[in-house]
Amino acid sequence: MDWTLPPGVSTFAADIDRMYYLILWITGAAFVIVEATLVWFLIRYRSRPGRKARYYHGNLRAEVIWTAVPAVVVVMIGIMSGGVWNEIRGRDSIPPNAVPIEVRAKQFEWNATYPGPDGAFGTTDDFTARNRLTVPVDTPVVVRLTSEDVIHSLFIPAFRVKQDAVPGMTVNVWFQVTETGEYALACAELCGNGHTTMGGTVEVVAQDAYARWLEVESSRRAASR
Amino acid sequence: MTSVAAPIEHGGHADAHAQSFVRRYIFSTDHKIIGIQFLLLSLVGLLVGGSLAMLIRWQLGFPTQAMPGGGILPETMAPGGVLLPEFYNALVTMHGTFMVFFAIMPLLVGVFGNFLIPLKIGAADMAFPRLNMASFWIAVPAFALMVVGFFVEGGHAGAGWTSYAPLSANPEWSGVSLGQQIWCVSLVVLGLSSILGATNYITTIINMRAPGMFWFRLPLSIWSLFITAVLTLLAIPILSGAAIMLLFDQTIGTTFFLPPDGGQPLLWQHIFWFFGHPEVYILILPAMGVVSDIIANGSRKPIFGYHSMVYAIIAIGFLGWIVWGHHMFQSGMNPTLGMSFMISTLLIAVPSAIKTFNWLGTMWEGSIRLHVPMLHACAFVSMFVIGGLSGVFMASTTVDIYIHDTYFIVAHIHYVLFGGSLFAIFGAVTFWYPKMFGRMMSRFWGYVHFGLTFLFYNLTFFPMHQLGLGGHMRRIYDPTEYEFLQPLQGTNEFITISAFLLFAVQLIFALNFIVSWFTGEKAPENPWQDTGLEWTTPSPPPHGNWPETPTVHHPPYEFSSPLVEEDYLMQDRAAGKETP
Amino acid sequence: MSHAATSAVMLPPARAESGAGVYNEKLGMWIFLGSEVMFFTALIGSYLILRVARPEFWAEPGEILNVPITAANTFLLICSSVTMVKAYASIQDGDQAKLKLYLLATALIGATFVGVQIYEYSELIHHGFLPSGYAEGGELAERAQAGTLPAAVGLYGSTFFTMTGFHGFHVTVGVVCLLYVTWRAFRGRYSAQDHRGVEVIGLYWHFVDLVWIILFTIVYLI
Amino acid sequence: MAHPPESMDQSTQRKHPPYVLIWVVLAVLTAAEVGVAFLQDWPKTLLVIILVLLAAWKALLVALYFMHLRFERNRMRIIAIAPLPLAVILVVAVITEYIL
Ligand code: HEA
Ligand code: HEA
Ligand code: CUA
Ligand SMILES: [Cu+2]
Repeated sequence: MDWTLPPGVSTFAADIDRMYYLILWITGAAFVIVEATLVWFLIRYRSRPGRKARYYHGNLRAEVIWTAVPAVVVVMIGIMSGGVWNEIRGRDSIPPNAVPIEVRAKQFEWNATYPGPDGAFGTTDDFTARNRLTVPVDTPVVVRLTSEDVIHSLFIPAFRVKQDAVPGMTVNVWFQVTETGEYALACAELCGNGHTTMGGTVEVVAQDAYARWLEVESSRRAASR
Repeated sequence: MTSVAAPIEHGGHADAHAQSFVRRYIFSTDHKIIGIQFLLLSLVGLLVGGSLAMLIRWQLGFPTQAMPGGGILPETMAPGGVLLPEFYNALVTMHGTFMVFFAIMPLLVGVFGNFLIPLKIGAADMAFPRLNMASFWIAVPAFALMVVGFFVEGGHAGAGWTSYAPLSANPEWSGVSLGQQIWCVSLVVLGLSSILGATNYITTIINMRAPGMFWFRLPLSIWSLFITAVLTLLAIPILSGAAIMLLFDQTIGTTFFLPPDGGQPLLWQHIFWFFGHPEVYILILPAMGVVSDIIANGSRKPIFGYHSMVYAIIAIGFLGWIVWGHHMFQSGMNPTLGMSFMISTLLIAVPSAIKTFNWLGTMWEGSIRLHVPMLHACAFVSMFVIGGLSGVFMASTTVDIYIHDTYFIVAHIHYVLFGGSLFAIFGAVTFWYPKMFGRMMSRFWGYVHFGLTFLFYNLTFFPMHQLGLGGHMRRIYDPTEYEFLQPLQGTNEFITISAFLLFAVQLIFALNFIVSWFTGEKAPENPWQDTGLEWTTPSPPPHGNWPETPTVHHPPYEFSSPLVEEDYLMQDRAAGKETP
Repeated sequence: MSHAATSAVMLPPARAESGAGVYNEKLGMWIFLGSEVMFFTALIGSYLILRVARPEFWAEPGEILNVPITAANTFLLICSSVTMVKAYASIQDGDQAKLKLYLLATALIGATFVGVQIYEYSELIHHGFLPSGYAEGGELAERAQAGTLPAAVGLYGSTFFTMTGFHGFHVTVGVVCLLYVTWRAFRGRYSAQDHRGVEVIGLYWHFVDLVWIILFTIVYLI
Repeated sequence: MAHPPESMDQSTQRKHPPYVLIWVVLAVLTAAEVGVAFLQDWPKTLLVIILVLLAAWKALLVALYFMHLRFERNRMRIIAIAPLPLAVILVVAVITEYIL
């Protein structure tokens, strides 16, 4: 297990990771500077017989520098991650053509409701799956997230998606996956004694496979109804 | 000077010498005794919090395995030594609660606020000594109540130290009813104690500074305790209000936070964090203050840029009020609001930078004595920087999407609270121990404790960053439930082992603390050759601190001043001319 | 001991920087009131936020709460503030008799206020208005059925009882402190020169009055 | 009595503010509020604004005269109003959640 972020497979995962590594470099530099100076001073200026400390109260220029530089740096960090934030969570960041899925969290399971082939909710071909999310690849997907009891948090590490599911309100989270496969889904907000068991899987399938899957599933459920 | 002579009157304890043991050591109104009482109480709190952490670590390192000796725990907690999930939640909740409210906060504010403020500003006692006594004796039942909670029907509160509603508001979802109510009541009671204390500190510092102790001659420890007191005064009542509403939701059927009846879960988070973020600065500012004192002393040099240090404290104190939303980036809060909270949060890096670099500037060209307190102070600087810098990651809304509620946050918490606050506390206790008890703590064991703590501390908490990167969620009972976390289990075991060692070496401190009390070498008036007023009176100081109020002629950190031949110039030393 | 004592003479006397310029008890009370402000901020703030978020949980003014009685009660509390300040003025002039009289009056009126509030509560509960909203089968619940009242008033009840309840609690504490001060007044502890106790309890009392002025408007009239 | 000279300045001045007059004003304002609150045909928002203003006026009278802030030094006034901005920050920030 190494010290890097696990591979990300959504369109904005790359942006998030880039922000992370950018901040890692900046703070890493700050860290090295501080620790190195500290250690160096401790050795260089350790008290030795006959040496007296130099008596002065500060140096304005130095202070201005180490106030201004961090100020500029953090504002820069703010602006950059603000850009990515808008792209992910901005008012109209959700692609209009996004495939909708309803996810209702409750202790301790995730219930995903699909509109069925007709793409509309509240019709007879809707169906619900438990702890298993199936989404098409390379297609924007919007999850209408809510909760029936306490606060949960939809966490899909590989997609860099995390959003609390709050009872009494519906939050739209969107993502667009770039690779098919099976990915872990977890609950990231303490929600009771079963919090730790509230996992699931996200299956990412090819677009046509997804369409077929919708057909099959909804008819199968209809039959069983 | 407004009321130099006043306290003798108001306290009504001028004749304390004639008083019984009880009045002098138990229901004492002497700020020094009360400080020591707080010290003992909060060290026990630290011990409790630490022990809970050990149980947490066992479960995370060796999930659902019977804990050696865990059999002594009652069935409701750990049948056959295997911790139950509900007990684990209670452990995490109470670990956070005890460490924040019953260990670090009283250690910094209760202990050093009480002990140092009058001694360092040249006052005979607090402005309201009886109120001071009350604030301690109100804290005790709060502490006791929080402990009792473990043994009540349904177990202790288990919704995290943040007690997010609605989980905390409705027993039917958490299985905990009485425990959560006890959490609320205990914190409200403790809050009263803190508010009384804060009122006392602020009044004292404003009104009772000795002649010549101008605002800009106050030691930075006092400045930070002052700002801390202001934060406490204004933040704690918010928590009390929130806790009361939560209590009512559970007991008398109100619906503040219960969505089915229109309640707003996010309202709890907003109110809690509006208190919560100032709270975390309450937990760091006094640490920064005492560290500044110790670093100046250790470097034998005036603090670098005293004025900007003061302004930085004030800036942090103020900014702390407008950043609370950074705990709620993923909570469904309006994203536009998130943006502004990100900016204000990042700005706090600036005053923090000023402080960090000014500490380094203080050592620059100094003549550094690496005594035990100085070592802890240096550890504070280096570790706080790690914690602070990791804060910058989460301050960035986008990065926070991934690391929110993972062990990256847990690592942050412990780098600022243990690496920061607790190292400062170890340093400060060692530094002022002689003034408190009239004896020195063992230097040798001090070095040993520092070295081992520094080592095992980093081995325990640094790997948590790695867990966080791997997506390891907080507050989960059994990481191995998740396939994608199994590769991380090795790290978890490593952390657990180091944590046990970390706890073990804390016993060195405990023993050093207790044994030195009786057998430590007698302390002179000014063992560290410091410049503060507290070192101009015997160790321990007599009742009333000085025969007559001292007069201040110099700024706080006149080390290596050319005015005198020795390398420190006491604040009240009438050498040469007044230094402005 | 410090060298200052001996050698201070050769220095210009140190300037004393005066503090807030008022005595400790008064400064302390003002500071304490600061925390009280934040406490009521938590309660009143939550009320405002919830009211904006879910207005449908509130009834029109006067439909459930009894405005006339409360208006009278408000007037009572204002009177108590006047008697309080009168007590303060009297002792400033060293008039012990009036001091005692006005202090007693204040405590008395304060107690009456609490009494009236208790009566108000019992009436409301009798009509079926609880912290949780309507009581099942209560008179108000029926009117809600009939559609003349909002379907549910849980948040209304929650915020109303919490805010006014804690105000009432503050008044009660105030009355107790007032009785203590009155007792000391009868023991002749205050004088034109030193009457800190009277002024300090006065500050607290007026603050509680001030909070009620706000509450009366935003809870009963809006 | 170590009673600071500064604080004597208002305790020694014998001329008292017109407390009874203020009392009357407060009573009248309260009556006015109740009256306004039940004006049926006025827009709700207007009523709210008027009522809040009246309440603020009353509160100000109490603070200035009964708590004699009017006669305090600025330092004390600052201490007295310091917490208010924070209160406003909290309420405004959270309310934007719902009106935006
Ligand atoms: C003593 C306590 C303390 C302190 C001082 C801090 C300081 C900071 N904290 Fe932290 N924080 C906590 C205690 C503390 N925190 C706790 C307990 C939690 C978890 C609560 C919970 O959920 O349980 C938390 C959580 C927390 C979160 C929420 C994370 C999440 O839940 O998703 C965030 C997000 O922004 C944050 C940010 C910060 C920042 C930006 C600082 C800043 O103040 C740091 C500033 C310091 C520096 C930046 C370093 C010094 C500066 C330099 C060396 C200059 C160079 C730097 C740059 C150029 C960047 N903290
Ligand atoms: C100051 C605060 C503080 C301190 C010191 C610590 C110390 C430790 N903490 Fe933590 N911790 C928190 C504050 C703190 N913690 C908070 C706020 C949380 C979040 C809670 C939540 O999620 O709700 C948390 C959460 C937390 C978790 C995450 C749990 C989870 O999310 O599931 C873990 C897991 O490993 C952990 C471990 C530890 C360990 C191993 C220590 C070790 O360092 C402990 C070492 C032991 C001691 C420091 C005690 C030594 C005793 C003495 C020195 C006393 C001497 C006595 C006398 C002289 C009489 N802590
Ligand atoms: Cu659901 Cu944690
Ligand atoms: Cu914070």
